[in-house]
Amino acid sequence: MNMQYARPETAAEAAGLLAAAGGTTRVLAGGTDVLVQLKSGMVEPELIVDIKRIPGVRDITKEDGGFRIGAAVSGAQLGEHKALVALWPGVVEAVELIGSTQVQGRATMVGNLCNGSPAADSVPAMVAANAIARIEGPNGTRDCPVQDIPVSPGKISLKKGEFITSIFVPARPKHTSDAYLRFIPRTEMDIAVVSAGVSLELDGDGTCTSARVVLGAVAPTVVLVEDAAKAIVGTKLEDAALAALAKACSAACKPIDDKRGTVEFRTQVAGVLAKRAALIAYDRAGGRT
Amino acid sequence: MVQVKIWGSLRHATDGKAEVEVEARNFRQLLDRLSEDYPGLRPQIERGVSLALDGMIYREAWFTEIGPDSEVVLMPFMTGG
Amino acid sequence: MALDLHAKRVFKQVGTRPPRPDGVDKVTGRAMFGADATAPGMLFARVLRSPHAHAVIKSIDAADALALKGVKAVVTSDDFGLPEDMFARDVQDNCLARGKALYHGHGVAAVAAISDAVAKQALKLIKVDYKVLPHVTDVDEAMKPGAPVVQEGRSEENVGAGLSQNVTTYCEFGHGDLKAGFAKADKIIERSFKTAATHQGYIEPHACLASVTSDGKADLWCCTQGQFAVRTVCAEIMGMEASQLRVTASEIGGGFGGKTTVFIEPIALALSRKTGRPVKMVMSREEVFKATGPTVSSSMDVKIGMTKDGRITAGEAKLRYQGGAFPTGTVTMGAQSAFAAYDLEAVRTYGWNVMTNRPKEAAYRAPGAPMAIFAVESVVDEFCQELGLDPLDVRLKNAAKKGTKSAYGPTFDEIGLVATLEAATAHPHYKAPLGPNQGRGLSCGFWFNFGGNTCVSLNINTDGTVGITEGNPDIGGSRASISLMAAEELGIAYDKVRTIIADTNSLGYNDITDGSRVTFSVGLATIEAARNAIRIMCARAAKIWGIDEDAVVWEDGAAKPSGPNAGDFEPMTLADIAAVSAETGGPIAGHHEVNADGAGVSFGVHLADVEVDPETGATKVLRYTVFQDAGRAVHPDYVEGQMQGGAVQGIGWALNEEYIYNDEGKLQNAGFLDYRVPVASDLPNIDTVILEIPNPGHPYGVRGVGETPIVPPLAALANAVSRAVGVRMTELPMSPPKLLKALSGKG
Amino acid sequence: MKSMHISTTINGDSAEFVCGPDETLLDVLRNRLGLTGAKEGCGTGDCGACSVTLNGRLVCSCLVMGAEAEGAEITTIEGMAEGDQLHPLQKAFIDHAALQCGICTPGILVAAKALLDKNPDPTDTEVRYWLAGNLCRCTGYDKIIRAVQIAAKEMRSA
Repeated sequence: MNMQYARPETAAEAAGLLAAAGGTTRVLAGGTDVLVQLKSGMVEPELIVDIKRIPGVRDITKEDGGFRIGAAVSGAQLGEHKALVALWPGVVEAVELIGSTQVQGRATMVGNLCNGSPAADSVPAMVAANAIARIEGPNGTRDCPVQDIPVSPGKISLKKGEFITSIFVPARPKHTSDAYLRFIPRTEMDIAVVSAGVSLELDGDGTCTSARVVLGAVAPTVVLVEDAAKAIVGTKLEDAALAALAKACSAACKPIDDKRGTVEFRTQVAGVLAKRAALIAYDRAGGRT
Repeated sequence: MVQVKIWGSLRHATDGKAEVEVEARNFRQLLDRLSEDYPGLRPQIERGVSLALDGMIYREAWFTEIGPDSEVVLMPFMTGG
Repeated sequence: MALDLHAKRVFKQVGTRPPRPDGVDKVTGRAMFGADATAPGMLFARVLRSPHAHAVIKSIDAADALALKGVKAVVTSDDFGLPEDMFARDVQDNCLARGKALYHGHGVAAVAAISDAVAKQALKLIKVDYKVLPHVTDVDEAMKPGAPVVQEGRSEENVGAGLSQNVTTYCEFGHGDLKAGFAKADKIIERSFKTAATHQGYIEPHACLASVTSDGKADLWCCTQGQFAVRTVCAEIMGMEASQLRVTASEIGGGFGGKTTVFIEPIALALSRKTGRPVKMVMSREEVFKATGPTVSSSMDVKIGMTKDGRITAGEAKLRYQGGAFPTGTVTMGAQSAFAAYDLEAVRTYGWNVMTNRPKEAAYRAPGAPMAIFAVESVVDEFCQELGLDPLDVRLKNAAKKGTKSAYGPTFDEIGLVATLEAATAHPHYKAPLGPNQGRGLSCGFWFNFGGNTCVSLNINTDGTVGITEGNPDIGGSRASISLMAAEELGIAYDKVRTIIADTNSLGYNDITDGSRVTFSVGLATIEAARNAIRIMCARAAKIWGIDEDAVVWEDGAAKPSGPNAGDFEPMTLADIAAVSAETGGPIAGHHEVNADGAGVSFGVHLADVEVDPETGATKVLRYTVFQDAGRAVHPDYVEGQMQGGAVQGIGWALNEEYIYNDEGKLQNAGFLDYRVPVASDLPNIDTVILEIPNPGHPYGVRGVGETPIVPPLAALANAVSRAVGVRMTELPMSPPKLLKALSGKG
Repeated sequence: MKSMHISTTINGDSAEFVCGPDETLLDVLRNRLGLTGAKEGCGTGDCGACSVTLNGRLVCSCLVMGAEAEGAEITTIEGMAEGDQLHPLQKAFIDHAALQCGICTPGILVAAKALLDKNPDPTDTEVRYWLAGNLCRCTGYDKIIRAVQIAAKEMRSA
C-alpha cells in the first residue's frame, strides 16, 4: 500500500533506486505485464521505477552492423523500423505477436524477457538471434546473452539493483534470416502454447551452414535445440532433414500439462512449428529463389 | 372433460398415465383439478408449469378458456436467457 | 394478441433500418453503463471470496479489517435474514455463503470503505477459518451415490433412488413406442457427448450503486436485464416493500441471460443500510468468471434409429447437466428441445439436473438447448455420412411442420423450419466447392420464445411527437424496434417517437429482457397502446367534427371521417389533434398491460465451412451462413445482429471456450486471456438470410430471434470439423489439443 | 502512498489531476476526470474497452499508470467528434448497426480511428487483426468490420 513511483533521468540513478529499495520492485517500461501483476494483487511492489526518461531507452540505433534496441522500445515502434525488420524479421515478428494492437503500443522485448515466462514470444527469437542484453546495475554496466537471462518460470538471473537497458541484435552476413512461429488456439490475444524460433545461415547455393533452433513453452525456460540445428546444417532443408529437425525438437521438449495445452500436444506441435519456421527462414534467406 | 397430456416424469403421480382427464373450462380450473385428483402433481404445479393450448404455450394465464376438443399439454415453466 | 387479419399489409416503416435512438450516446461515450454511476459521499465495496471449492466456514473475524482507517462496514450472511422464498434464499446464499462455501470464488464477506484501494486492503485483513471439504465439479461424478454432497435435501420428489443427493431434478419427455421405432430402423447409432461450461462473456462486468436512507427508502442503479426482477428479489432479501426500493436499469453492456439474476446488489444494499451512505460495487473480470452464472456443462447419450433412405424411426436422449452449487431447471429445457426439429413417431428424452461445486448457473441464450441439440444433430450427421445421404435432405425428410406433434408435447402451428431448410438448400453456400482438410457442417436450431408481463405507456405530446415508456433494458437495439412499431401503427415518422426505459416506480411490472421476448411482447403492448391512443384521438376528432366516434377511422397518421361522413371534413393529423388536446379533454395517452403469450417458436439452420490444420489441430472458420425465421423482421439490422452475435458465441463454445478446473476444484482461467472468446481475426463475415413466416400470435407476425442463433453452431462446427478430419468429434470445445489427439488416434 | 500531481493534455485541452501511484490512466480518466467513455471490461489489457491513444499510440488505458500521463497527449472517445459533427466512423457505426449493447463501442471506435489514421485503405483482414484486441460479444464483429470499411471509404473520398 506504500508503493512509490519514481522516474529517474539516468540509468545509474535507476540502478541506485532499485538497489536501495528494501522490498519488491518493478521496472516499468511498457507496463503490459507489470500492471497486470499489480491488478491481480500478485505483487505489491514497494517501488516502481519508470525507466522511460533514461536517454536511449526509446531508441533503435545502428551498432556494428547490428542494432541496439532500447528497453522501452514498443513492438509497434520495432515493426515500423524497416532496416531492423529486414535484418531480423523473425525477432520483429516475434515481438509483434505479443498481445493486441493496444499492447503493441507499449509492450517491449525487454519486458517480455524479464517477465520470465517460458512462453514469452520474443525470447526464442532473441535466443536464436544470439541477442545480447545490456544490463545496468550498482556495479556498472555489463553484457549478457539473452539466453542466460531466464532461470525458471517467473525468475531471471539479474541481481538486485540490475535492470536491462537495451538488447543488441548482431550484424548478419548475406544469405541469412530468421523466423518465429507460435501456436495459439485463436488467431490473436493468446499466450503461446508452444513456439519455435529459427535462425539460419546459408551458403551461396542454399545449403545451410549454421542454424539456431529455439523452442518456447516446452520447458521451464526456452530450449536451444542443438540436435535440431545439426539435423539441418549441411542440407537444403529437404523433407528428410526437416523430419529429423522436427524429431529432434520433439525429443527436446519437457513440457507440462496446463490450461493452455497438454504434454502430448506441445511435444508434437513443437516439431511442426520448428519445421515451418525453418522453411520460412530458409525462404527469407534466399534458399529457394 | 379435457384431456391433458403430461410429461413423462410426472407419470409417477398419475398411475403411469401419459394423459389424464379432468373437468375444466380454463387453466385455473385445470390446475386445481389436477392438484386435487393427482396430489402427486402438486409439488410440480407449485414450482411452476406452462400449458400449451392447441400448440401455443402459455406460461401463466388462469382464465385462458379451454374448448372441449382443445389439445392441452402440461409443460415445465419456461425460463430463458 | 393474434396476427392482424391485414397481416399481409405493406409496412411502411417496419422492415426499414433507421438509426437507433441511443446511437449517438453510445458512439460518443456518453451512455451511462453500470459502473458509470456516482453518488455524493459514496463508498466502494468489495467481496472476499472463497479460495476453496467446498469448505465449512467455521468463523469470520473482521476486527482487523474494521480497524483499518477508511473501512466503514463489513457484512456477512449473518447480516441478512432468511427469506422464506427459496428462490430469493438461493440468490442471497449465492451472494454470500451461509455456513459453507460452495465453490471457488463464492462470496464470504464484503467490505465498504472510502476508496476501492482501502476496500481491497481490508479484504486481506478479514480472517476466515475454513474446514475444507471434498468437492466435486464433474457432472457424472456428482451423480454417483458416494459423491461429496453440495447441498442436502434439495432433490425433487421424482428423482429416482440410487443417485446422489446432488441430483435435484429428473424429467422425461416424449411419445410413441421407442422399441418399435428402433425395430424399424435399418441402422442405429449410439453416441455419448460432453460439453464444457461456458460463460456469456458480456464485456461489462456487473456493477451497481445502492443508496439506502434512514427512512427505509432505497434507490438502486444497476446493469441488469430486468430491473423489476432485481427489485423483487432484493426487496425479499432486504425485507423491504417493493414501492420503497426503486431500481433503475443503466445501459447494459451485454447480458445474454447472465444479467437475469443478481450477484452483488443485495450486498451493496446491505452495506448501504449498515453505513448510511451510498455504496458502489463493481465486479472485476476475475470475479465475473468465478462468481456469476456460467452455463451448465453436460454429459449426454443419444441413440437414433434411421431407415436406409433417411427416415428417423426413433430417437432417445439422456441428458445430464450440472448447474453449479444450487438447484437449477435447465435440463428440462434441453430435454424438451433436443428433438424439436423433427417429426417423430417415437421419441424419448430423459434429463437430470445436478449440483456441483461450481458457481450457480445462469441463463445463457436458449438455456439448455445448444448442448442437447448438438448431440442430436451430431448423430443425424453421422447417419448422413454413413448412409451416404444429403444432410439437408435428411432434415427436410424428417422436419417438424405445422401439425407435427412436437417431441415436447404440443402440436406445432405455423413454423418456419421447412422454409429455412429450403432456403439453405437453395443457397450457393451449400454447393460451394471445398478444398483439402475442409469440411462443411450444418445444424438445425430451435427455441421456444416467450412473451410475459409487459407494460407500455405511450404519450402523445402536444407538438405531435410521441414518448414511449417501456420497462425492458435495451440490449440489442430494441428501442429502435419499439419506436418503429409505434411509428408504423400511429402513421407518423420514426424520428417523432422516442422510447425510454422506465425505472420500477414509473411503470408496472415487466418481466426480464429474456426468452427473446422484448420485440415480441413490448412490441405487442406498444401496438396495442398506440391503438388505444388512436381510439382516443379518433374520439376527439369526432367531437370536433360533431359526428359519431364510430364514423372516424385512422389512416396514414390522421383521423378521417368515414361512412356517411366520408369527405365531409379535412383529415386531422396526430399533430392537429395533439395541438388541441387541452381544449378537447386533456392529454392523450395510450397504455397497455399484458402477460403476453403466443410468442411462437423459432427455428434456424446454420451452415459452416471449416479448415483444420492436420498438424496442429487448429480450426479456421472459412464461411458461415445463418438462416432463420424471424416471423417479421422489424429492424432487420438488429435481427441480423442477433443472428450473427449468437452464431459467433456458438462458434466460441464449439471451438475454444470452456471453464477449466484443476484437481482442487479451482477455476484455472478466470480471465479473457485464457477464457477464449472469439476475436475479430478468428472469424469470417457471418452471412444471414432472414425468413419471414409470420407468427400467428403477434399483430405484425413478430417472432423472438435472440436465442435460436446460439443453438446450431455447436453441431454445425462439430459436423464440419468431423467431416474435415474424418473423425467424429463428440466433446466440446474442440480445442486444438483435443482435435490433434483425435487425429493421431485415427492412425 | 503519496499522491502525485500530473499535468497532461486530454483531447487537446490541458488537464491536471492528482492520483496515487497505484492508479491507472483508466482509473484517472473515469474517476478523477469524469471521462467515463473508456470502459473497464477486464483491467488486464485483454478486451480493449478502455482504448485511448497516448502520444499517438493506441493503448489500453488500464495498462498505463496515471503518473505516466505527465506531459503526454491523450485522446479518448470523448474527443472523437468535432463539436456536434460526428466522426465518419461514429456515423457509420450508427447507420450500419455496428453496435448492439454499446459497451465495447468507444474502445473499438478509438482503435478503428487509429487504424485509419495509419492505413486509410485496409483490407478486411487487416481490420480484423487490428481490432483483435477489442472484444465484442454482441455483434460477431461482422457489422463492425463493414462499418469501418464504409467509414474508410467515405474518409478516402472526402
